[in-house]
Amino acid sequence: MTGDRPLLEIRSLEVVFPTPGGTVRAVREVSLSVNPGESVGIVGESGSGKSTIARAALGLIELPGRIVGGEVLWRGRSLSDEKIARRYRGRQISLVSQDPMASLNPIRTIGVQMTEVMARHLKLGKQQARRRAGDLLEKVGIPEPGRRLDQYPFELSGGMQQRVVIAIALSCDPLMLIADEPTTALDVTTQAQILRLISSLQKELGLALMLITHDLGVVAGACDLLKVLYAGEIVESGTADALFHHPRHPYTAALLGATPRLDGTTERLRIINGQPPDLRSVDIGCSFSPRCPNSTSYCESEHPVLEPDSRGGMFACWHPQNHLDARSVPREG
Amino acid sequence: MSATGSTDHQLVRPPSHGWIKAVLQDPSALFGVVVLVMLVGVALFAPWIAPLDPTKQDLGARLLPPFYADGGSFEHILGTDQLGRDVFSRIIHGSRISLTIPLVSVTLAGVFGTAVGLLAGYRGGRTDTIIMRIVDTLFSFPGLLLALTILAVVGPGFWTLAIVLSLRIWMVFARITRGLVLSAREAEYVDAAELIGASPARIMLRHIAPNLTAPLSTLAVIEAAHVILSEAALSFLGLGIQSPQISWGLDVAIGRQYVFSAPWLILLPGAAIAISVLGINLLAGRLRIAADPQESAKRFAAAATVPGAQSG
Amino acid sequence: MGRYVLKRLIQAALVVVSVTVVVFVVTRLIGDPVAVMLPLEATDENRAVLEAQLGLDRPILVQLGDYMADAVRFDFGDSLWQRRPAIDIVMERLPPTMVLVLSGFVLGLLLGAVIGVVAAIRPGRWMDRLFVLLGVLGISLPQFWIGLVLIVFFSVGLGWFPTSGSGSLRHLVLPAVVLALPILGRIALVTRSSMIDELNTPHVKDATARGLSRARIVVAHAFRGAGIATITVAGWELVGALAGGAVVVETVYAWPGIGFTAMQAIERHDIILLQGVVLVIAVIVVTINILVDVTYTLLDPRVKFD
Amino acid sequence: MSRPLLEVRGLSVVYDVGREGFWGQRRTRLQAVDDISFSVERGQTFGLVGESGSGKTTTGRAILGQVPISKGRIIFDGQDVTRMDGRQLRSMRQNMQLIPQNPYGSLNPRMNVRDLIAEPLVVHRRVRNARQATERTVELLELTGMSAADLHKYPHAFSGGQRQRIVIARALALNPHLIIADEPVSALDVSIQAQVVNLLQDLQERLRLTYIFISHDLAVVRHISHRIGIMYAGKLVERADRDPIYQNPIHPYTEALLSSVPIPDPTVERARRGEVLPGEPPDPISPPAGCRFHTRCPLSQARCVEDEPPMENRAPAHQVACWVR
Repeated sequence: MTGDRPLLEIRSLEVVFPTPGGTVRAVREVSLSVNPGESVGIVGESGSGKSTIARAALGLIELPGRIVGGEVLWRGRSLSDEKIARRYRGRQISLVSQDPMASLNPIRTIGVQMTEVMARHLKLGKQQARRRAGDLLEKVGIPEPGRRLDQYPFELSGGMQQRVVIAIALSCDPLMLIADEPTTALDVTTQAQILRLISSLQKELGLALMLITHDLGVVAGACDLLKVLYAGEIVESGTADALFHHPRHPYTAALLGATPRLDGTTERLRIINGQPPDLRSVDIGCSFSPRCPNSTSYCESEHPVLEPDSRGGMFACWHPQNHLDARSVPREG
Repeated sequence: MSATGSTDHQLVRPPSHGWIKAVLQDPSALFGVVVLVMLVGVALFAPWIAPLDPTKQDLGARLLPPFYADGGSFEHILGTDQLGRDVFSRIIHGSRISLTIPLVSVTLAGVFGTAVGLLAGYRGGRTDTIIMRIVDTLFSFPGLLLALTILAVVGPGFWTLAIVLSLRIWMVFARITRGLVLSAREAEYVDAAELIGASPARIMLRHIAPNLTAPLSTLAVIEAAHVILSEAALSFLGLGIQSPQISWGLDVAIGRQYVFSAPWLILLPGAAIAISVLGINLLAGRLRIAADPQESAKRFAAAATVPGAQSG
Repeated sequence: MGRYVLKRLIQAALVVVSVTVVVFVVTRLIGDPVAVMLPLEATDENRAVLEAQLGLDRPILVQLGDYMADAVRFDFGDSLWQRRPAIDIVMERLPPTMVLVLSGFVLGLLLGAVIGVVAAIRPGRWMDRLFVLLGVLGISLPQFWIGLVLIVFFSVGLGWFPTSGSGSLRHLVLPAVVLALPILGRIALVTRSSMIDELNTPHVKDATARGLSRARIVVAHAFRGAGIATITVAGWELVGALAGGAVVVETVYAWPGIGFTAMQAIERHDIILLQGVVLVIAVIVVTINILVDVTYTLLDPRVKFD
Repeated sequence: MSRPLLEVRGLSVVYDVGREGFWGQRRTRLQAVDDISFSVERGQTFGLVGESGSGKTTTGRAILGQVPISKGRIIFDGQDVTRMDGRQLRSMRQNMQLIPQNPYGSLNPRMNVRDLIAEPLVVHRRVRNARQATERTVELLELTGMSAADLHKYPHAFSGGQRQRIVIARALALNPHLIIADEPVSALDVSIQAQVVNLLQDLQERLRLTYIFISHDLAVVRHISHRIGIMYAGKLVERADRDPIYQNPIHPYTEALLSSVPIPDPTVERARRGEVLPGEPPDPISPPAGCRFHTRCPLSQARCVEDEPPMENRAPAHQVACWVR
């Protein structure tokens, strides 16, 4: 494994979903890559296309959704070839999804759900797989792993279920973990446990991590690189430090301002006016322009493209924020 | 939370009136509509449509084959039976029973069953437990056999038949209604209406009842098909409609004795039953989808997977 | 768990008792058994004799008590037609019915499940549409008619199968197929619909994301879940075949089973034999329902915990 | 300050959740809320914070009379609600309204905006005719940042944030004094969440509303609350004004909760690699004896296992239930 070749490469991806009300353009011109051992956070609100990107990275855009442009490459090979995708999925790229209760089959034991994956990819025998399953459960911090193997998901708490899902994801020694809102269904204290677990496993095993979330707090500690999605597009990307401390795109800045903070000092949250756009009829100009404080008529008619900035990051905006601290941006009051 | 968030919004949309259009675009449902319209039309206007008196015997013209077979003629377009009665006219008149029996039985069963289901679902607690225990018990009865016994002892007849058939299906309405009421009561907006102090009557009428109409009318259509089949079977066994009244099932039973010499006496009236029930069931299948917004979204998704199908 | 089993047993007993009472009420109170059993020209004296013979001259509650006490021992009295215990006749005729019903049921269940699963794999495609139409046909065609149609074509026309009777495997084919049709239809439709739901659950999608083979996902994940609905419907269909379909199909094919016997009893005004048939079938139906419940707990671990 | 608008004294709620034992001879009880007390001053916001299953929603429901109270008193505006008869209760309840969590489910999809917002007015005969109802509805829509153009639209035409505004307008229709907001923004996106939080603050100022703000999100609660109560496994473990809760938390659970909330700042996040609170909340059907937190508490001592700590004053207006601190 060479360090300079990306594991996952998404190039100009376009995904649409036909609905009775029109075709939803869920992902537009998205390009990104993840290198071995890297932790990339993808931040966006609902409808921003972040989960679709997670699915695409597994070659799993399901009908009625369709990839209408671009490609997804895993170590240089296209995942739109179902045969190739099936070989890597669960083996080299694993998924941890939002709701662990929904992610596990309710009527099969945890042991069966763990061993079937190892039987498929690692061709392990029943006994071997079971032993490995027990070890994995221990590794993700589940007490009495032997007993758990014969239990059903509903006999475990949400936090324990998510640990099982993580154990399954790690069971074939993958190169990359995709965690799609892994803690949204969990309580705060459990969320902290799970985030800590994912981070430490990532470092320990040298995994690449793609962490998808709506919560800026969740990615702040866990990711080195960030991509901010708005209405199906990446509007800004860069290192976590750069994005949090010196956001260039007004949406990134506004999102930071709108996020309530425990250590915050202000009484009022900064708001972003209006609603996200209807993805069935996207404007020709900048999608954020109707809600943007910096917007001009130019923004409404000309679509900004991602451009590199001086710090190695990228942003798509005609009127970017200055290099100021996000917290010094004037707050609405 | 997903990229398809906007489709989730579609799911909570109330069932729109576009369903008429949807039904007409679906060939099997369209077939169902045509069958149903024909059944109703033929039953209503039977005396005017039928070329001959269905009960008029003509022993000189016994067992004449239909027009398509050797020796058939257009005078008796579908042939005659062992008493020389015109099969076509009998089929046309037979539609009346196939319309009235389900109408009466389903109405009786629907009204009674829905009332019981509403009571159980809305009162809950002990009332619910007792009612549902009774309903469960009745579900475990050997249905048709018990109906046969009642008809054998009490004696057949239109009303006995209609009542016995409604006794077999009212529990379905009770159970479904109760389920619908319970799930509607779970709805957060019902909870919200209770919180603002809306009266039970208002909650029932304004917030719960609208959830019942679509599924219950679909159920009525499904059960009507079921009743047509049961009536035909009971009449075939000699315990339903009795001569001189005309029923398709009864005519098949008569034709049975001529299975070697005059198979049309079986084939044609039976085909009338089969087509009617098939049409109604196909329509019901589409109605069920139209009544359930989630189901129709699924259907849309499925249709979108077919290459060349409409994509919005 | 104990409470659950006890509840089910009590409910089963309740069903049998209430069927017994309903049959009693129908035959003794609503109907007039003596009038039904005697020929039209019978005198009042004949009436009185038969009434005394059947014990109908005693108070109604005493009759009910005796009736129930006898019913518990499966003693329904002597058949008027054959002049021997009704239960003996029922027991003689039960095995042919079981052969017919079980073969039709297994045929319908297996074919229906396979059709439902295959249809659900690609909803909306021509295969699915064809199978759905097949399923709707199965539940729409009147059994007595399709039975006669098959006789017209395969027995009268092609001479492949006998028109009626029993004794060989060839006798079994047509009635079993007719009995299987509605079962196949309903099982196929229900299995298809719950398979589609199941294939769209997040856990099935995540199983795909784990790289499991399509076959394993369809069989080990989706069908296992969908199977719960299939089992429920299979239970209803088995009951329907036994208590309804068998009567019709056996009558059409003169299959010497319990349903055919019921119709013979009705023709010969043998109410005692008829009620024997009804009560024995009621017991079997209740047993089937319990078996379905047991199957549930085997398939769905959540049921055990109520 | 004058007498508080709402006082909750020793509130307990017990649910029957089923039966246990071979014959089902024992009833299973779940003590959802156990002997909690707090009061809410007029025009202020009391933040009730806890994880799922902590009893916070049940507390709100009990105040609204939606679940039976097994012990305790609820005193609203000086009157004991728990002793009222049906009619008094009905008129009293008009002064308390709920804003539920899920703006997608809490609006009847078959009713348009006008009918939804006017429903409380119609139910309580606050308007005489349709014209009055419409007028008042428009007023309420404008108050919540919507417009009269939305009157005849159905809920599906709106986004989550707009729906929550409709829900708020509906809650305000009867001019209530107290609003219980149960996770009102947790189903919303961050950018929309801020709009709704700010709207609630504006409305509080303009209409002198009193809020009970139920939430699992300590960051949101901080922005809107004056006083805060922390719940754990059916008990109130700490109660204080906002700043002391965040700056000097006393109860170990409050402290753990605060350190679990991720902060949207990589520098801060990387620096605070403290211990994560281990374990999980106890089974509410059989909670541990003594302090309910002792099974997870880093400071747990012998006494915590045996005796339940009472709520005691640690500072002015700052009460904590803990033996160790």
